[in-house]
This record gives sequence, structure tokens and C-alpha cells, in this order.
Amino acid sequence: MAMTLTDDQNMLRDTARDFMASEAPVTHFRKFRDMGCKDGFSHGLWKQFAELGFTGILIPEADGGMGMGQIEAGIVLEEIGRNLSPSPFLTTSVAAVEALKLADKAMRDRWFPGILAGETVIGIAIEEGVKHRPEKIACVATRSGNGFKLTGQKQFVVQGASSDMLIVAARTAGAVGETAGLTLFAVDKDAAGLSMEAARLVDSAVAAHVKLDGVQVDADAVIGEVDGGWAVLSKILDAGRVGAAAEMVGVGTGAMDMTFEYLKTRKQFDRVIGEFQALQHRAAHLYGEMEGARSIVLKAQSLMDEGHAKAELYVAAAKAKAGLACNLSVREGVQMHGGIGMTDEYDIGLYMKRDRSLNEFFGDAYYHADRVATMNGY
Amino acid sequence: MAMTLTDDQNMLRDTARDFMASEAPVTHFRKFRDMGCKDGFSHGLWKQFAELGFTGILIPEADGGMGMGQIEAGIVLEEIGRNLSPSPFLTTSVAAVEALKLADKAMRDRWFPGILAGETVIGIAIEEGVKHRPEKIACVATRSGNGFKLTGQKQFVVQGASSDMLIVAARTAGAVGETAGLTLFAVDKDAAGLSMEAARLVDSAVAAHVKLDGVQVDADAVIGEVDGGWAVLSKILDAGRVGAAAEMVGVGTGAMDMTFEYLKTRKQFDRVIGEFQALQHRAAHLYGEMEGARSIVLKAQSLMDEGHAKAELYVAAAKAKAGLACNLSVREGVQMHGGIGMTDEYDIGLYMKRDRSLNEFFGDAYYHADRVATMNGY
Amino acid sequence: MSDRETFRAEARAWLEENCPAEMRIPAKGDEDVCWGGRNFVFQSEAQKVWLERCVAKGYTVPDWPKAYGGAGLSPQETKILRQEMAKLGCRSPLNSFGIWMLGPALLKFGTEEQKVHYMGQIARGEIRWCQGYSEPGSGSDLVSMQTFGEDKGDHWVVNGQKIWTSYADKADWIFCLVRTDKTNKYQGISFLLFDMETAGVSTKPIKLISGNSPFCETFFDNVVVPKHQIVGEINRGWDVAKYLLGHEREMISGMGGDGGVTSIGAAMKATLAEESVLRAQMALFDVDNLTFRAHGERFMDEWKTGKAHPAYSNLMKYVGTELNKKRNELVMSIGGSQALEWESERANGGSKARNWLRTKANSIEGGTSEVMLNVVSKRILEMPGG
Amino acid sequence: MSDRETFRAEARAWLEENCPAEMRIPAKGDEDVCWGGRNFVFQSEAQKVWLERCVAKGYTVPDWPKAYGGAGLSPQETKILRQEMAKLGCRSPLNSFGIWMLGPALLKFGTEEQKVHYMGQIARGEIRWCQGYSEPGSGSDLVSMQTFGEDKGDHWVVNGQKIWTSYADKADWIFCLVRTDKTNKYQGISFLLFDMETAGVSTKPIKLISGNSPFCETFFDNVVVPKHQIVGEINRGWDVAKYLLGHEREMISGMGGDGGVTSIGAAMKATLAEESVLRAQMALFDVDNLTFRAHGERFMDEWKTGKAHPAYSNLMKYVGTELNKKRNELVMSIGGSQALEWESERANGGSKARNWLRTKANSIEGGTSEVMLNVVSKRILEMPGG
Repeated sequence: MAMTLTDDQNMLRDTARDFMASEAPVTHFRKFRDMGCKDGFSHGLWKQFAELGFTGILIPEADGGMGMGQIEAGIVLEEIGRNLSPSPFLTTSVAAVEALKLADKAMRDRWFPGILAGETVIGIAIEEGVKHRPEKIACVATRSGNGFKLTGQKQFVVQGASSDMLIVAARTAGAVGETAGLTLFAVDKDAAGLSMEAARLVDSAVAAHVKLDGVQVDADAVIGEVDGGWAVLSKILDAGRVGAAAEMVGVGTGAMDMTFEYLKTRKQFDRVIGEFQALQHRAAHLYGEMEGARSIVLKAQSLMDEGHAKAELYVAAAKAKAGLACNLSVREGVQMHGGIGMTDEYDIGLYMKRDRSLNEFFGDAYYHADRVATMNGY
Repeated sequence: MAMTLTDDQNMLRDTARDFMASEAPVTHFRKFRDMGCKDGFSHGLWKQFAELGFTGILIPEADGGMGMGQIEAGIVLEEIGRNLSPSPFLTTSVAAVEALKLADKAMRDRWFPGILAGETVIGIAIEEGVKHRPEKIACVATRSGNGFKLTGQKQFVVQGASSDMLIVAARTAGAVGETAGLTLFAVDKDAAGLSMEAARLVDSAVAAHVKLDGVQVDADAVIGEVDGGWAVLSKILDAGRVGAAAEMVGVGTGAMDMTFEYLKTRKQFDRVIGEFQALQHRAAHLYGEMEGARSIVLKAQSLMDEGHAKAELYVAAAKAKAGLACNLSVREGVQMHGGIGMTDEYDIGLYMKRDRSLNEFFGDAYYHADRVATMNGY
Repeated sequence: MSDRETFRAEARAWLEENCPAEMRIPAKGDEDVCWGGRNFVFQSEAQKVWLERCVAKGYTVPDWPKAYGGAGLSPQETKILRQEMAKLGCRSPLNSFGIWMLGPALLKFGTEEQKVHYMGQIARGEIRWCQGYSEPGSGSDLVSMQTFGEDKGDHWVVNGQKIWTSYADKADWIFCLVRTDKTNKYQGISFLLFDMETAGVSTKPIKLISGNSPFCETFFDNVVVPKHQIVGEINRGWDVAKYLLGHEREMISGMGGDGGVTSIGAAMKATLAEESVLRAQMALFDVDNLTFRAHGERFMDEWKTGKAHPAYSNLMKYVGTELNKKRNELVMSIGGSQALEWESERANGGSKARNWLRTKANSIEGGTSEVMLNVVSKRILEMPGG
Repeated sequence: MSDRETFRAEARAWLEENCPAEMRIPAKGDEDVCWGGRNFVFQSEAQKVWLERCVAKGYTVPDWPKAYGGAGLSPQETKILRQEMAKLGCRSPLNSFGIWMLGPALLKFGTEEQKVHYMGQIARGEIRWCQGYSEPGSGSDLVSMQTFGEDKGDHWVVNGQKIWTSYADKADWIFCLVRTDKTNKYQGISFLLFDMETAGVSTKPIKLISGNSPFCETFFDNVVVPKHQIVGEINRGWDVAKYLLGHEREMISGMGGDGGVTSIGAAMKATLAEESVLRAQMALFDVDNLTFRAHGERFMDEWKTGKAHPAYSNLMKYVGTELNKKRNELVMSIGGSQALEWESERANGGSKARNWLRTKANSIEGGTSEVMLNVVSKRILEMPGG
């Protein structure tokens, strides 16, 4: 596969770019933030996503979706990142859809139409500690009646309290730390014993702390195979990670462009500060880092779309690199903006906050560098 | 203790600085390198060290030495580093002397006079692998006759083949990886079963691969307590590490000064390159790193001289920081010198080589950062 | 007993007798800190008593001369007093830009009357000061400032705008750089003092990315400032400002962290045990942190004995603030998703995230890292060029 | 079968039949490489046969036109051929600055006669070329060069000195920048070709810190160069040089490592298992290494389709060479004391240390990292200022 976008992909990018810039720019984000919106995003915008086909971008054509791949999802995510557009796209249309693609027809029919319509939101309930450790799932699902009873707690469930359904990873066998013995469940928001406490995050997204107090689900709530949930979870994780990486390419590029623009206009000591060589070199270095991040993310997406054996390695590298580059971009952005970069009035600080959340989502750069090392055999 | 040198220490520094600059400058190093000297240093210079009292700087006054501390030894080492002066000072007068200070009178009387006279050279035979792992000593000493029989191999024994005696760490009890059960021995260079193969290093120092093939030593060859060698070894290591750190402060500062001088004279694009802001900022950053290294090394030396409980932590931090800063200095040095920095004719490359050896000696920056973490409780 | 030991024993006894128990537990946050001033509301009787007793003893500013409200202690005695306060856990009786910044400037540049009057007020916690340096558009380039004081014989009429005035909305007086000669860039600035209640002064808090508003915009609309309210000579305010910036840098360079060498890694042991690469970052940070502590100690010892380069505080400011930013990045990484929470009680109201964001200003305020590097390069390393 | 598949099968069959077995095992070092030229001594019969067969087939320069000694393959076919060669482990039949640098310049700027003559010689491995760009004192500032060619009607008489001429002591001809107009800095340089055996040419190897001498100083003392030995127009040699530097940068940027994504960490597993912080550095390096591979792939795909910014190769050169330096620092760290050995057989004659030192030149030769950052900043990011 050539590492350039096809004409169709370029068209999609133009569409997504125009749409986010006009319908969900940073002012849109500010509006929902400042109203203290309990969801942290606009349901109206989510409907508009659906109208453009974005919500079903990864849903197979046979199921009514666009049947596209990670590259296309990433194109949308990059524009989301560039504009800080708040939406359930990453969790619902990317991570959850990848899981549901492995579900049986009944479940697909139950959830895909709502996603396609921009009406359904799905939360991913995996994390149990403050750091990402998917194999350390301790939440248990014990056989009970026609199905299972789930007990445990989950954290950092982005948009969890706004979700119609949660995908919950629980242990049906094996010990904490093992990848075998996990099972994934679709748990309805109204299930008895399910409670949530919403917490606003630094980037104004809202994540939930979830309690599962003997939540009874039917056997048909299982996504994929009982005890074989790691296969489903892996899909969620790879898609969520590469998706977050793509969004960070957008966040980092948005911050960088804003900063470079500022360097070209701001005057200090009677000179435009972009004339200062020390800043020029840092700018050029940053550009190289962001270009590298863009490349490794595209590579990881391609390999996932090809079903390549090395996809997981590249996804880890992509999440790590995009995280490091985006983090550099927002740090340089705030520093180069100087005092006004510290004010809430300027946008650059919002990019710094978003970067932080995305870096943490599904494993930070250090976690993924560690995985790269392990996968590379040392 | 104030973190400034006393008047006496300043006087010592002036003496050491004048001496190294006139008797053992880089041209001296080049001379011995280019003649392919098998020792890698000048015995004549070693005698001169003795005349100034340097060789016995750490030997107690009661034993005929100057009875000074790590700060004073470090003052000499910094000037050695600045001039790349080749000598057995670090191994013999610092590491070995610290071990022998814990030996009984007979052994001190056996070795201190030769060191004081600048006639004796002692090698430290600890390393058994390519990376520093002092607790992983596998070389064994089994009881035999009146003493012990030593069997095993050692590497990276700097000036080993030029040594009159080797201090050998061997296991008399315990398992590989344990600090208990080690014993240190003074092994004469002519001992039967001891063989050495000299290898020239990148910085033209000569290190030995040592084989101990059932080397018989008397019981009085033991330095310190049988099975309690870790106490002696720790003295060697701390002194060797903080000493290497002090030498790296000298190497890094020497390289930095040379580079800053070059920045002030070299012209490119019709300007002195020191006018370029990108280089100025890198220069200022480097200066800060070297100043930091100088400070932590002084702190570690003070704490060692005080016998402070935190000395080991600071020694680890000092070896790490001096290593990182000196490495930055030589890298920036070669890069800022441009093409001529790559030539053997210019001195900056020699500093790069010396840095590399010193960084590796008794544990590199990463090893010591790891120890800092462990000592800090995580 | 040596003089020092005697002093230590006396100081200890005084503190034990006079420092209320409530003032020996650590302040919880900014609201627990005593800033003094006309409108300050004491949070407790203990806070008030502690201030009053220290004022009476001269211990709000122990090293200032007694004539100006201090206790006239030597640097050695001041250090001993601080050590004893630290041992007992005594809170600072009074925080103040007057103590940290204006006082030292007055001591060097003020008239005797000014010292007695203003330093006395500061020492007694009667007047809370703010600093008017930066202007919109001036940033690092302080001398490009536009706020102008028109000469009206016995007074100036000041018009213009300042920005980044810390707590201007809570301050009683301001020390302020004002252009009094438009024809001379450096030697056309005066260092003026005036009451924030003077007609024509208004302030507007600036909301920061941390969600807090410690800074204001401050506006001057025909503000009348009598001529005697100047520190130093007319048009030579830049000398005062530079001197004072040096003090500010020392203060900010101390911000390299927790004021000590405690590793944040230890508290997070369980997390780090599972995060090998993050642990390595923490380890390398701890090396830098220990280094900075030692560096600061050496700097202070050299500074006190006059051996430090006059521009060295710029280096310390650069190193310390960059280190503090790095520290807070690590705190956020180790804190994980919980550190992201912005309002919850679980996350202490988002204190980690807010602190992290706040530290981003460290390398901007009081001279940016870029300006510090310029200064180190030019003045210490003597690199060529403009 | 598609055309591509057919070509692949044919190429494979040809290679299997024609590439001698000895030429399918990796070259051990520089001495195993075939550089061609008048004085080249083949190291084995197989090496000679392999070159001859490739020459006959046009496979020393497969993508050059047949008229100039190539095989006239399309970029796609060239890629397939390279893949098949890699699969069989075939060595490069011929390494040459003529192929990598002069050839592309001739293809763009040369006359038809020059292409047939010089490119043919290059393709056949008959003439080994070196490059005369840098001069003592010019460094990054190439156009400040002083070597002067005096116009004598039908020839120039060249006097001056070059430095960093790779393997000048082994080269047959040189392509050389010579000032032919002292009044115009940029448009006063010509791109000349001449025989190193011409009277007045002498060379002196430069010993590097790696202990090797791949570069020379080259002296010109009244060297006569006929006018037809110019590439491009008189005084417009800078255009040729710039074009060629772009090619050099692409080549050097490929040096980011082993040409692949193999982690050096895997081979050092046992060491890294005990070195937690070093392992973390290696892990972060591997992230950068995978990134650079993907970046290079994307760059080449964009370059080929004309989508890459013309100055983008400067960015790749910067990133790739800095990465390669970092890689070699890690190789040295992981190699520990054994990697320090300079001459021993155990350490393969100090190959790790020598390679490590060699890589320090990566970010200097072919345009320093600083120049690359300037170019990226000015031309791609369009930052203001001179």
C-alpha cells in the first residue's frame, strides 16, 4: 500500500475538514464547555455526523454502514482533533463498532441502526485502575440463571453516563493478569445494579466511574466468545489506540499551526519572533516530530486495514509517537505563545488539555513504548 | 558544609591545574597514544604525581599520605579530565586506596609506600560481564591450604596488565546476585594461574581481560572480612564512581570550553557562529547541565567525606548526571565544531572517546538512574 | 554555648511560646495563607495572633533592619530561625510581594523616609502590594512598554495598561514601571508607587487555563501620582526593575519543586512498579532533581560569598522552572486518569491538573526561558552578537 | 500473470542464474564492496563476474536509460528487482558516487554526449568519481568557496583546495565546484569534471576520530580543465550542486539505521533484561525508529508522486541522521565495555566504536543539522527573516 491518501480519501478529508471547521470548531467546544453540559458533547452534532455517514464509517456495508477502514476513521478523527470537536465518535463509532463487528447478528441489529442514526452512544468500560492495564481486569461475571451476574468497578469510561449501552470487560475465568478468561458484555444503561458517577475531566470531557453491583445480563449479552473476550478487547484496543493517535495528530497539528501563525505575527524586541533562530529550529524540529507521527499513524492504520501481523506493533508505536509529538506540540505551543498562552481566552491551552486526556486514553506513550520493546523481543 | 571550595582546596586546584596543563596536557596524551604505549600512561608522570603528593591524597596521614577526602581527590580528577591526562590515579589512588584503608596494617604497609612513591599501580578486578553488575560476581574463592584458590574471569580491568597487584572480588559464599558472601583479595601480578590479555580501548586506555585459573593466595591476602567483602567493594565503588564523575566534570568542561572558544572564532555565512541564537541557546543549556553536574558531584563528595547516610544516593545521582552532562558536552562539541571536529587532528574527538569510557566505568548513567529510583523507594 | 547555639535556643523557645498550635499544621491551600493588607480577612484568630506576635518581634522580615520593621538578624541567624520554624512546622506569618520584591528594592534604592514608611507598612502586613511591569504586547520585551506618566510639575498623570499584575484585584498599592520619557528607551522609565484606590485605577482578573485567576489586567486612566512616590531617580527606573527581577528570578528558581529532595516516585511505588518506561523517566527526573537541589545549594553559597556571576540567577531560573514543568508532567502521568479529573473531590478538585497547568507559566513569568538563555549566553558565556 | 508478476519471475530467474553464490552472502566490511574504477582490485572472481553480468544486463543502474548503460526499468520494476535481490541476499554489484550523485545530475543537466560518455563509464564501473564541494573555511557556507578557475579561452586553470573529498585518493575523476566569477557569489560558480591524474592534482587523506580515512584534502595547482568538461552553464554550477545535494540528502537520510525495522534491542535481550532504564531508552528509540521507517516510506511515496515539498529531503536528512547517532549511542551503551575495545578481534577490530564515531559525521556532511533546520524553517514553514 502506498503511504499516500487515495483520491477518495482526500475527498473524505476535505468533507470532514470543512464540516468540523464550520459546524464544530473550537467555539463550539467552548460553548458546550461553558454551559457545563453534562454530556460534554452536542447530540445535535452527533446527528449531523450521522447525516454525513461518519457514525457508521467502520460499520460494514452489509450492516448499512460505509464499510471503510481505520485510515478513513482516522481522517475524521484528525479533523476532530484539529477542532477539538466534542463527540462520541472515538468511543462509539470506532472502539465500540469494532467490538460489535464481532457480535452476532441479533446484537448488531440491536445497536448498529442507532449508531448509524447518530442516536446511540456507547461507552467502553475496561479500565479499573488509574493507569491502563487491560489484562488486569478483576471485574467478575459469574454464571447466573440464563446468563451472567457482573460485579466490580470501572473507571475512565468516557461519556459513560451519556451512554445507552456499556461494553464491559469482565472475567469469567482465569486470574487477574491473564488475557485468557475474559468475556465482553453489552450492558444496557438501565440494568439493575449498574450505577455511575460522572466526573468532568481536564479537557471538559465527562468520564464515568461505574459500579456493577450484581448486574444480571442474559447470555446473548456476550460479545464474541465466553472466555475468549481478549480477541474482542484487542479489536477495541487497537482501534481505540490508533484512533486516539489519529486524533492527537489533529490536536498536535492544530496546536502547531496556531503556534507557527503566532510566530509569524507576534513582535518582540522590534522583530517578529519567528525570526529568532532558536525558535525556528525548535519549530522545524517540532514539524519533523509531527510529520513522523502522521506517518507512523498512517502506517499503523494501513496495516490494521490489511490485517497485517505487525499491526499491533505499529499501533503501539503510533500511539506512543503521536502522544510524544502531540505533547511536544502543545508544550511548545503554550511556551511560544508566552503569557497569553496561559489564558483561558486563547485556544492553545485547550489543546494542551485535550492532549493530556488523549495521551492517557488506552495507554500512554510510556506504556506503549514498553509494549514495543516487548513485541520487539526484549 | 558550604558548597564552595575552601581556600586550601582552591590552592590544591590551582596546583593541580597548573601541573596538568604544563606536564600532562592533551599533547602528552597524544604522545603516549601515538607511540602505542602498552601501559597507556607515563610512569614518569606517575612519579611526578607522587612528588606533588597526589598519589597519596586519600591515604591517611598516619600511613604517610595526605589524609584528604573525595573533594580533594575530585579536584585532581577534574584537572586530569580537562587535560585527558593518562594516569592510574582513579584506579590506584582512589578506588584501590579506599579498599586498602580497610585492610590490616601489614597489607597497608605492603602497598601504601609504593603508591605514595608513584611506583605501584593497582588494578580493580570486579567486572565479569560487559555491563557493570557488581553483585553478580561469579568468580569463586574456595578454601585451600592456608588460604584460598581463586577461579574465574574478570573484564574491563583498567591498566590491569600494568598493575603490580589486582584487587579481585570473588565469591566465598552465597549465590550469584547476592551481596553477601563476597570477599576481596589482593592478588600479586606474578601469582601462578593468573593470566591477562590487554585490550586497548577507544580512549587509548588499556584494560585487561583477566583469567584466574586456580590462583592460590594466602589468608592474609584478604582485604577486610571473609564473606563481608561487600563493605570493601562498596568503598571501591563509591570512590570509583564519584571519582569518574569528577573526571567527567573535567572532560565535559574541557570540551565545553574548547567548543565555546570555537563558537567565538569560527565564521560561517559572514558571521561568527556564536552569534547564531540557536547555538547560543544550546550553549547556555549545556552550561547549565555542566554546572548542575559540578554541583551534584561536589554534593556527593561532601556527603561521602561526612560519612552521611545519603552519600550512596548522591553518588549514584552524581555518576548519572555527570555522565549525561559530559556526554551532551562532547556530542555538542563535535557537532558544533563541524567537519574538523571529526578529524583526529582536533582534540574534541578525544574528549568524546574519553567520555564514553568514563561513562561506562563502574556503571553508566542509566544504571545509576535505576539505582537512584531503587534507593528512592520505587 | 556559642552565640549561634544561644540564638537557636532563644528562637526555639520564642517560637514554642508564641506560635499557636493551629499555625503549626501545614496550610491547605492559598486560602490558608496570610497575605495581609487593608482588606485581608483573617481565617482564624490563630492566624491573626501569629501575625501580630511576629510583627512585634520583627519576625515577618527577620533580616530587615529594626528601623524598618525587621528584627535585624544576621543571615546566619535568619537561617537558624527558618530552620527552627521548619522543625516546628510553623507557617509563614505573612506572605507578601512587598517582602519578596519591593522591600529589597527599597532597601537599595529608597530614601530613608521611604524605607521607614513603606518597609514598615510591609513588615506589619498593613499594605498588600502588586507589581506592574508587563503590558499587552510587551511580553519579554519589557522596555517596549507604553504606559505613560505625563509630567505635571509636582505630579505625573499616568495613562496606560498593565497585564499579569498578580492579585492586583486584592492589592492596596502597586509598584509600577511607567514611561516618563518617550525619547529614551531604557533611560526613560520611572519606578512609581501608588495606591490602587487612586481615582482612575481599575482591574480585571484574567482567567487562566488552570481555571484560576491569580493575575489581572490593570488600567490607568489619568491616575495622579505625586512626585515623591518614586523609587530611585526619574527615568532610571529600569535599574530598579532589573535589580528586582533578579530577586524575582531567585524566588522563582526555588520553584524547581517541593523545596526538598523527596522523590515523588516513592509515593507512587505501586504504579511505577508496573510502568517500566515511566519509572525510567521518573528515575532520570530524580537524577535531575537531586542535581538541582545541589546546584541551588551551591549557587546560594556562592551568591552569599559574592562568587556567583551576577547573571547566574537567570540560569537557575531556567533550570528550575523547566524542571518543575517536567515534574508536573510526570505527576500527571503517574496520576493517570484520576489526575485528569477537574472537579471531583476524589481528585481534590483537580489539584494535580490545575497545578500542572499552573507550572506552564513558570518558564514565562519573570522572564521567559528563552530570555534566560539569551542572558546566560551573552552575559555569562560572553557569546558575540546583538 | 500481470506484467509485474512476469517481470518479477524473470528477474528472479536471471538473478538465480547469474548471481554467484559468494555474492549472496553479506559483505563483511568496506573491503568487500565493489567500487569499480581504473585501479580497483577485485577481491574475488565472483565479484568480477557479478559486476560484468550486471553491466551487460544494465543492472548496475537498472533505472537509467539503456542508451546510458542502464536497463531502462520503470520505478516499479526497479523496486521489484531490488526486492528480489534482497530476497536472495545478492550484494550490490557496484557502489559508486557516480551512480548516486553525478549520474542524476548529468541526467538533468548534462548534454547528450556527456550522458552517453560519462554515465556509460559509470554504469560499467570504469571510472570511480569523487566530489569536490567543501573547502577549508567554507563548511556549511558552501558558496563562500575560493577555488578559482581562470578563464584561458578554451580551458580553465584551476587553483585552490578542497576538503572532505570522499575517497579522493582512490577516485579516477572528480566533479568539482569551481569559482569562475569572483564578482557574483551564487552565480559565479561552475560545475567542472576532470581527471584526478591531471597534472597539478594531489590528495592527502584526513585521519578521522574513527581511525579511518575515508576523506581527503585535495589540492589543485594550475590544473588545466577543458571547457567542454562543464556540466550545465558557466557560472550556474550552483544549480547543479543544489540539485545534487538534494540527492545526497536523500541518500544520507536513508542512513537512519539498518535500512529496516529490525530492533537492535532484540539481539541484546539478555543485557536489556537487567538494565531497566537503558531498556526504556531502547524502547523509546524503537518507537522513533519505526516512525522514521514509516516516515521515509511516506516521503518516498509523496516524492514520487510530486506531492512532497521540494525541501522535504532536508527534514528527512535531519531526522534520519540524528536518529542514527542516537542508535549508535545505544549500541555503545548496550555493548558495554566490550564495545569500547578498539583493536581486539573479540570486538571485531573495534567496529562498534568506529561506527559510532563515524555516525557523528552524519549530521555534518551533506549539510549540517543546523543548516537543515534553517532550510525547513524558512522554506517549508515559511518563517520570516534572513
